[in-house]
Amino acid sequence: MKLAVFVSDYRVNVDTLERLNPEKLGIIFVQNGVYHATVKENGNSSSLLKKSANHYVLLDDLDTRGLGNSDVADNVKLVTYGDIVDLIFNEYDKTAWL
Amino acid sequence: MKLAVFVSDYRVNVDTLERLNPEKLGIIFVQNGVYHATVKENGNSSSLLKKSANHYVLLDDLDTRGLGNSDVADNVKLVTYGDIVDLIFNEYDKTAWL
Amino acid sequence: MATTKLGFIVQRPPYKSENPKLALTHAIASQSVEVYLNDGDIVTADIAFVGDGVLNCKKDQKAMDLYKLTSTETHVKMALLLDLNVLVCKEDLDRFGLTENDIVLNAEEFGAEMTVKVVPFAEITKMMEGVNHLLFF
Amino acid sequence: MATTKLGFIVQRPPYKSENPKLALTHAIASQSVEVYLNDGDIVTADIAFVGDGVLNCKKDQKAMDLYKLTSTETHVKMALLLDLNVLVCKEDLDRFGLTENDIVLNAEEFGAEMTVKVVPFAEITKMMEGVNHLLFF
Amino acid sequence: MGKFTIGCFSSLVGSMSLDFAVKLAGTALEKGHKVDLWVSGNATMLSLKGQRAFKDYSHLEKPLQELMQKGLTVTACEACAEARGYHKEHTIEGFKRHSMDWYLASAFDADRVLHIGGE
Amino acid sequence: MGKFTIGCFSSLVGSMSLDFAVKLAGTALEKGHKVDLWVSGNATMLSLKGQRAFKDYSHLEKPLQELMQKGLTVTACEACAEARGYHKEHTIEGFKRHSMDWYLASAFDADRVLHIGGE
Repeated sequence: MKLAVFVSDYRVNVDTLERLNPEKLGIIFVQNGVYHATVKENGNSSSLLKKSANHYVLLDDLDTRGLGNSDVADNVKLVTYGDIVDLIFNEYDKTAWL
Repeated sequence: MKLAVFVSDYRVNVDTLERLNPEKLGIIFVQNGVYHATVKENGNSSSLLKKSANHYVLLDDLDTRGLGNSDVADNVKLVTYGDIVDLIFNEYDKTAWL
Repeated sequence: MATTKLGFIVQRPPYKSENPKLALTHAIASQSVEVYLNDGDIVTADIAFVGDGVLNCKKDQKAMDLYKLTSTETHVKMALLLDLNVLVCKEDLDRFGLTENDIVLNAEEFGAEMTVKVVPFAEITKMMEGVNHLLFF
Repeated sequence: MATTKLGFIVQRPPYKSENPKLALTHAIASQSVEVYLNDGDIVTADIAFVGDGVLNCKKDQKAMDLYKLTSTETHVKMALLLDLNVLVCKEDLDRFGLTENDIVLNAEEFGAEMTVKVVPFAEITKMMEGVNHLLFF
Repeated sequence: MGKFTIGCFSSLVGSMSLDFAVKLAGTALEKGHKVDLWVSGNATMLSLKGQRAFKDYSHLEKPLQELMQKGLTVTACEACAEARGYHKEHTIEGFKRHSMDWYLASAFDADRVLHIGGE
Repeated sequence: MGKFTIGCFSSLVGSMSLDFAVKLAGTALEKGHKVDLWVSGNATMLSLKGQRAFKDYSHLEKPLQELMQKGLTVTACEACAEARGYHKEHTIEGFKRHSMDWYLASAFDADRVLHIGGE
């Protein structure tokens, strides 16, 4: 399956993502999930960025939190609400909100 | 200070407790915090049980989740709502709910 | 005549949030959905408990006695009574040191024929692959 | 004539929960509490941002533009305007690679004289020891 | 163009999950998709009329009404609402109330489902 | 005997934090303490009258009314309630509504404060 997983929290309290291994995986950072795309703790990027997947981050939710494009890790693509709709319909067939 | 800390979740998403070091510390497991007192993951007890403190667990919240006295780690004292009121008034002077 | 399959994945423990209960009550609603559909069209709901979600299946929950609240144990039994497919992840039970003796396995007292299936995570993956839509709780 | 000191500790990031905002609005309410008290009696509120809570203090939050919602940045500025003591944990800023340039430090545009104090956790511990009651958010 | 069913269960004013759901629904509508929005659990708060629009709190009544005019279908879980004291007479005009099977029926012929649970 | 101020902000029907707060308040009253209960944020839902008592949902109106008769003072944050559409006429009898400074005033002469935030 082609699965788009929404991560909406910084401290993720489920380990589901570690175990999912679909044919195609997209990780979309929204709400406080956007910190995964920007924050380094003690110099280390979020472990979610190391997962083999296409990574996306919602621009509106970055801006809301005072974070800018320059804060975003290289392998994460900035997306709008419109892009998210297109990803859901065109690139993936199922979704998960953790 | 004499601090009673309430832990109400199993996956604690703040690291405050690790840094608190009051003169006297009580850790009171309530709601889903009671899993800290009972559950071993891969054979290991919760790290919160290793913290130097007096540990308590609310009996009602154990029973609600199908957990029994026999599941509770040795260094955790079973308490009732009445005991919690007395702890707050007699043993500690400040409280924290994480 | 079409069938749409839904997969309900419960990842969190009971009571601290309403979600595990809502997963079960919504899955159970698959049994009454026909009122909205054409003849012969159906929706099926499989439920899988994974991660901390397996704690929902613990036996002897006393939520009704102590908080006057239906236990998730009761909701699991209702799901069995209504012939839903209920999967529990074996690796997660093992991780918590829980065995089949510790969890709800059937609802014989209500006359349910279905039983809870303790399965490896690979089986749950297969279910997730096979359904049309996933709902993670 | 008595003073009761309260310590508000914000441990969580903004927006995903209402708590950081409620911490600030409740702390600010210390400035109007006299209406309930005898002459000369006061309540003081110190606010400390620790752990992920320091993310509340990030500058340039666009919550109003994008979601029509007051930003926590604005609430921090209101707290300064009302002369509250606002502490931010230095170790946690360091952990996130944030400097004083990245966070709200003052509310000069509103005429506030108070400024945010970036302090080691030891100072926040001292504040916690010194207050009468703690409120963790 | 397809059919998109969004369910939102997490609600807290302040969690912003409903803000996200409503914005996403609006964007999908603009792109020509049919959108059903189901709110259950604490998210049923969205259906309650007469919420005061303070700038400190998410306030979605107005954008929601605009989206309903553009064709958004939005339905609250009736039992979840009743349990909270949100009765029929308190419901925003045009906001439907049904039992949980409505959500599953909406998913029946949906091309995509996004279920926002969590918390 | 002392004065105990409990604040509860986390509310979700289902989080059971309000169940905890109400049980703790009742127990403290029985032991002869004076108890103030403050609800803010989503916990203001506690103040809304007419919630249907389903067994699937926490339902605290009745135990709360019994505790009020035994002397419990319970107050909701007015702005938090208004923002949610819980107006004065929807409030359980005896349940007070005040601005946030009420909570701080209650803490002023409290011997102990338990602030249930979290989430």
